[in-house]
Amino acid sequence: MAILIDDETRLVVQGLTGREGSFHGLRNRAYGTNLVAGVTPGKGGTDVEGVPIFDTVEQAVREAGANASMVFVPARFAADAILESYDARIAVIVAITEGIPAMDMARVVPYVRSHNGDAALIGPNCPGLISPGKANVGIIPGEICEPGPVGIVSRSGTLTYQIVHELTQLGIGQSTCVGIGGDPIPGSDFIDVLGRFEKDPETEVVVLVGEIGGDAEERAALFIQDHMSKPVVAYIAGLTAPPGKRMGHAGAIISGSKGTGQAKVAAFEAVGVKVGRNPTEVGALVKDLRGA
Amino acid sequence: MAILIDDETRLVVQGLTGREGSFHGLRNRAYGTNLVAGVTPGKGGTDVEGVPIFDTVEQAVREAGANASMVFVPARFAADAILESYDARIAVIVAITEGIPAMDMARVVPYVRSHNGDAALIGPNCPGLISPGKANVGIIPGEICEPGPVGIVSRSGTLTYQIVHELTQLGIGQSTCVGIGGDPIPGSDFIDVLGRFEKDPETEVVVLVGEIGGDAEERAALFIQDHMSKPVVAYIAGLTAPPGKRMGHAGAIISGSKGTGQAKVAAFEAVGVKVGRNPTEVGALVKDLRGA
Amino acid sequence: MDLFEYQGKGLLRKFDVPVPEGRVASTSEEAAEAARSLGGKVVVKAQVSVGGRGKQGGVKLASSPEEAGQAASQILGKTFTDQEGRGGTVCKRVLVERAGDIKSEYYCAFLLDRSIRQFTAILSAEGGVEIEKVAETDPDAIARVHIDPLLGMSDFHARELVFGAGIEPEARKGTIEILPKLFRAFVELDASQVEINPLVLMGEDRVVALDAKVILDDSAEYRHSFFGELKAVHEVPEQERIAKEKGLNFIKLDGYVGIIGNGAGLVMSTLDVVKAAGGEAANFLDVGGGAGAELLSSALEVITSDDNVRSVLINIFGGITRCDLVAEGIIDALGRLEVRVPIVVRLDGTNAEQGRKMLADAPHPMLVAADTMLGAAQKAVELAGEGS
Amino acid sequence: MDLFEYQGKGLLRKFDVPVPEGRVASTSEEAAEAARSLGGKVVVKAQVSVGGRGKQGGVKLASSPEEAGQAASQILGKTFTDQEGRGGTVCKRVLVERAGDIKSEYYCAFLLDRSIRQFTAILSAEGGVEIEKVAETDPDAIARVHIDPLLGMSDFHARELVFGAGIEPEARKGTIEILPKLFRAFVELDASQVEINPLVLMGEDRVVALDAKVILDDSAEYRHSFFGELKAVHEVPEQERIAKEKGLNFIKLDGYVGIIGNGAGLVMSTLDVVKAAGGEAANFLDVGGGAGAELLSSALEVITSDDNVRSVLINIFGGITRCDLVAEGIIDALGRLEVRVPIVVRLDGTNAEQGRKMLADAPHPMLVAADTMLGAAQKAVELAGEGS
Repeated sequence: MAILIDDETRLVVQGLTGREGSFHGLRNRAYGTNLVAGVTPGKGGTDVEGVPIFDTVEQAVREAGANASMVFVPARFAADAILESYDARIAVIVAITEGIPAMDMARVVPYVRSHNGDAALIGPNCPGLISPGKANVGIIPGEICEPGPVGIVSRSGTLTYQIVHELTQLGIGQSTCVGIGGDPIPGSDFIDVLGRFEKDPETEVVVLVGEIGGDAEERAALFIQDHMSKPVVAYIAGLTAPPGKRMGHAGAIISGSKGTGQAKVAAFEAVGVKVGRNPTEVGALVKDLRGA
Repeated sequence: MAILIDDETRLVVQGLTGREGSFHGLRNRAYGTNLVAGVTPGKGGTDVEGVPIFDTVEQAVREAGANASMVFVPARFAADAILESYDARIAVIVAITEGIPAMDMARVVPYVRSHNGDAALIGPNCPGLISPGKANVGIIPGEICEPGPVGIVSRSGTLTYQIVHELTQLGIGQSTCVGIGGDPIPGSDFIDVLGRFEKDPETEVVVLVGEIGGDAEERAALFIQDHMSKPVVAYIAGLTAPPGKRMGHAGAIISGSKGTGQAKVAAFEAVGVKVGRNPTEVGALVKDLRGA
Repeated sequence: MDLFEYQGKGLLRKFDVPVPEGRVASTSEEAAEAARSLGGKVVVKAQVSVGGRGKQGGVKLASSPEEAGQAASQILGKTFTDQEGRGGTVCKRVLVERAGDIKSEYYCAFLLDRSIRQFTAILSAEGGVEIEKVAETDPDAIARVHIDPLLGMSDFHARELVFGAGIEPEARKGTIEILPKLFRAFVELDASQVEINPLVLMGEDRVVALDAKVILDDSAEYRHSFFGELKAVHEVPEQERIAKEKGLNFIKLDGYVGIIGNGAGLVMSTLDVVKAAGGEAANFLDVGGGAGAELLSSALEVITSDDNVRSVLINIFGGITRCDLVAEGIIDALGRLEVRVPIVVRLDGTNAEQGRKMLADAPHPMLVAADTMLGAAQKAVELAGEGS
Repeated sequence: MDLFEYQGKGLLRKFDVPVPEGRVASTSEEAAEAARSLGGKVVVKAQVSVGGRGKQGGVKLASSPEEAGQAASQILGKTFTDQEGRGGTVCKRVLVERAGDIKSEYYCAFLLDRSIRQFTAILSAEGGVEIEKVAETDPDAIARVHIDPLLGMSDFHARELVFGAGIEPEARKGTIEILPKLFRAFVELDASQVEINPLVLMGEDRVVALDAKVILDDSAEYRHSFFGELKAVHEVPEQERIAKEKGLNFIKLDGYVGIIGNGAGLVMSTLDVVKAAGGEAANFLDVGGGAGAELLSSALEVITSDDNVRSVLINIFGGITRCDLVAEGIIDALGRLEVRVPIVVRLDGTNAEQGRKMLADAPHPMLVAADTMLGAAQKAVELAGEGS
């Protein structure tokens, strides 16, 4: 097992005929993901290296049995693309696109979440997710992962790779690595993914990679206290960032008294979650837990 | 027990300072309903015959412990009033107001239904509901009712009184009579109320009073087949109405091949629900069931 | 309110929906003048709110102003019936529109789907015919999408419709553009239906609403200043108009037992009971909730003014409505009108005893009391000289 | 993008939000002229995007055009710092507004609450001061409501705010009217914040936005034609501007270890690791995802142009970004720039081996390879002449 994506995943890529979409879609297929369809309105009936293209996601679901989608369309079309997948009853929607206006996501995310408990939206502005050895949906480099017992959930991209790398170097594999993205309103937050890891028999330890800004980490700490039996190791990037400076992600802004790295570390430590001071120490903490 | 309203009901009337609101609100109080508050913006701090008036429903909930509301404000303010009650976490919202634009209710009803399974909206354009001997919220004349084992759910007002009257004449009382109203998009439909009657230990038989137009009765028939163990007696008004003629309610229009009275009667009979040919026969059918 | 084609198109134009250029005319001279100013070939179309006008000669092509005038004179004043051949409405206006080269006809509609509490949009690659027929003969040509009122129409809805219905490639862009405009019109006009049949593909890949059937929600009148103006040109039968002015919900039927009741459901039930007793109702008349003496008196006036009426049945179950006021209204009407048909009265509910006593105390040769709804129906049918 | 007060007010005016009449001036002559055309008493306000300008002498009352000119000359060119006394922004413009009789000051804000995925509206009966202070001293004066983005603002939200905050009776109507306008502006402008502090009650029960702090969502630039114009007057430090033009996400900091990385999270983590190793970062520079050789070369150019930089740490974990292209960019930069500080490079991920080999094959005295992120940080700090 794994969470969200696995051998049963049948992927449709929205924007497969685009440069980025075809590059990453085919890369995911090369990894072993079952890429069953692409969607580009008006290009239905064509194919991209053997992958059939449909005009709508609904057709891709009906005719190719797609059950997961990856959104790789430009920001101005991305909210619509997410809604299209949702409306077509896609179970896992992974939106890689960055730069979607917050007002769009302020409507899309609550809508997707409130109407159908089964659909999971990952992202937008995220690297996607990988269940090593089973399926890769997004841009996380598959080579650095190994199958194993550690679930990873992270707000950032390359920092996740760094942490996966640390674990793999120590011979510790991953069940699923989920990049939830750095947008103000992510489709799934730490809590959603932690809840799935808790239920996944293959996941034994969870690594949570947070950042300064917002209060997603603080809420995750409370969730861990109340609902998680599995050990969690956390890492927070930006502990030394000066307050008020924007650090790339919209999510990485210090807002008021909450949201500082120190407050997040304290919140985790208060509920017994070990916090690594750097990516290497995160690996070491996981190793300790596995050894214990 | 009863459904939706009973001795525990603490009613706030939105529009209690108005002519209609005060007349019916105080009449409900006279019946025995626990009327705890009224709401009229800007009149907070005053009272109507001892009932305190608040500026907002939120205050009425916080300060007077209201848990049910009756909306008696003019149509143009009614959608907002319903949302206000919903936002203030009122559990049962009874909207008597008629003439609310369908576009308003097209947004309000799905919103209220999708976000919080606990809140029930009855109406709009309905006579309200009564749990005889316990509470009366709306305009159903309490004098014609008696406490007893029959639940009634109806799309129309005075026709309901007629049927209650037939039952009471036969010495058969009612657990709760619910007028769901005749609007195109009612807050609660037959199915919602049937489900509550099925769970209510005090209700032994249910009478469903439908009308031509729409397919609410057909859907109710399927629900009865799948989910009801208690006997249901139905009545459909408008069997002889010429097709295409509007009969007062927006709901009472024959639309296409569905919605005819005959189709509705057939749908009920197909699932073993007895259908009375007139209100008097409905009483007789209920009596037979009680005798058996 | 069902709008005339030209009214619907006028509103749609405000939402940038492409419609043919056209003018309304109420005389053949005006029609000829309209054709002259438009230039070239025109279509002259009867403005009536019943379907199937084409089959009844209500749509004519004209290649000159003279022909347009002739066409208009044939259409104006003509009586049109509904698709089942019932009713009859006299055409008072024609719409003269520039005729264009039509490459394909589609069908499109937006409406509220009560069952699922969502809007439904329908697009069919076959238009110009009844959608029900297409549903039977070529269901694959019809695409439906549900639109959540909270979210509104998104671009993908339009794409699903266009690709789902199999609209030709050259019409895709135009159709994908027109659909959100129609949706916005549907919502912002407080319409209960916007139906375009046909939606057509014309030259240069233009997609145009060639007809428009727009129904507005009367409840929303208060927030649209244009309602009153549109309403002014709609004519209703004299008796219904008077009834409406008095606040009565009245519909004329073909029988002879006049019916007065309070509440639409109860009145419908009363009609059924009269029919079961072997009678035929002359009308549907709902005095609504909380009717007073004056309204009852007016109701009786409206009903008894109909020569077909041979008896009247007043069936009141008092709730907000007080039976004493009902009795007062009846007594008033009997006093001021020359009533020549028997009036059977059944009162129950709020203040019923008082009302019954008032009627007993004011005997009138035409007034007949009844104890029950069934009994009252039976008596009314009998007194009309019929019955089982 | 944080708008200047006058820009925010200009946008709010389009949504019928009442704001005082005023003009922008960039010289004391223009300010005097503005005061003359407005007539009477005016307020001259520094247009800077930092808070607390009042305490720094950035807001002055003037009763004549001459006084307004004098006030402007004192404000224009002055440097303002943020509320913690950091940073420094030179005032280039003043807003000259007609002064009015203020009866009460309130506070109002609309923003996006990430935790609950809803909008939050805040209204406080105490304005003109920092809302955080009011929250401490008089929390009952603050009312909050959550607004579901799917449903939007309804009238009851405005009433709950006004009655909840205890706004005076004479200001209720005006406040209930202004709130939905502010909400509509917030949504339709794609703002991430609309803050009015103070919202004021003036004569004739008028409620007016006396100040406006509007922050727009840069991601929505494509759908608003006014973005570009507003942006044009915003100045960013030279180095940041150049970096931004090249597509780099760059922020200047106070230390001496230059940092280049791919991905904001990894760069923040690199800053932390450098700090832990005893160093101070000179900047934050994220080349983003999929950076090619040219971008890396530009990044090195930006960093090494800073005289404070004593060593550079390049920390790349390749994903979409290919380490061979990163190496190519580094080699290019070393060839065309006169690099005088050591550059520590750590490459991992996509094509890392190839990249490392390329660097090994193109030795440069300033180029230092590192195997791990921690090791690289340590080395960069050491080479800067510091370290633990």
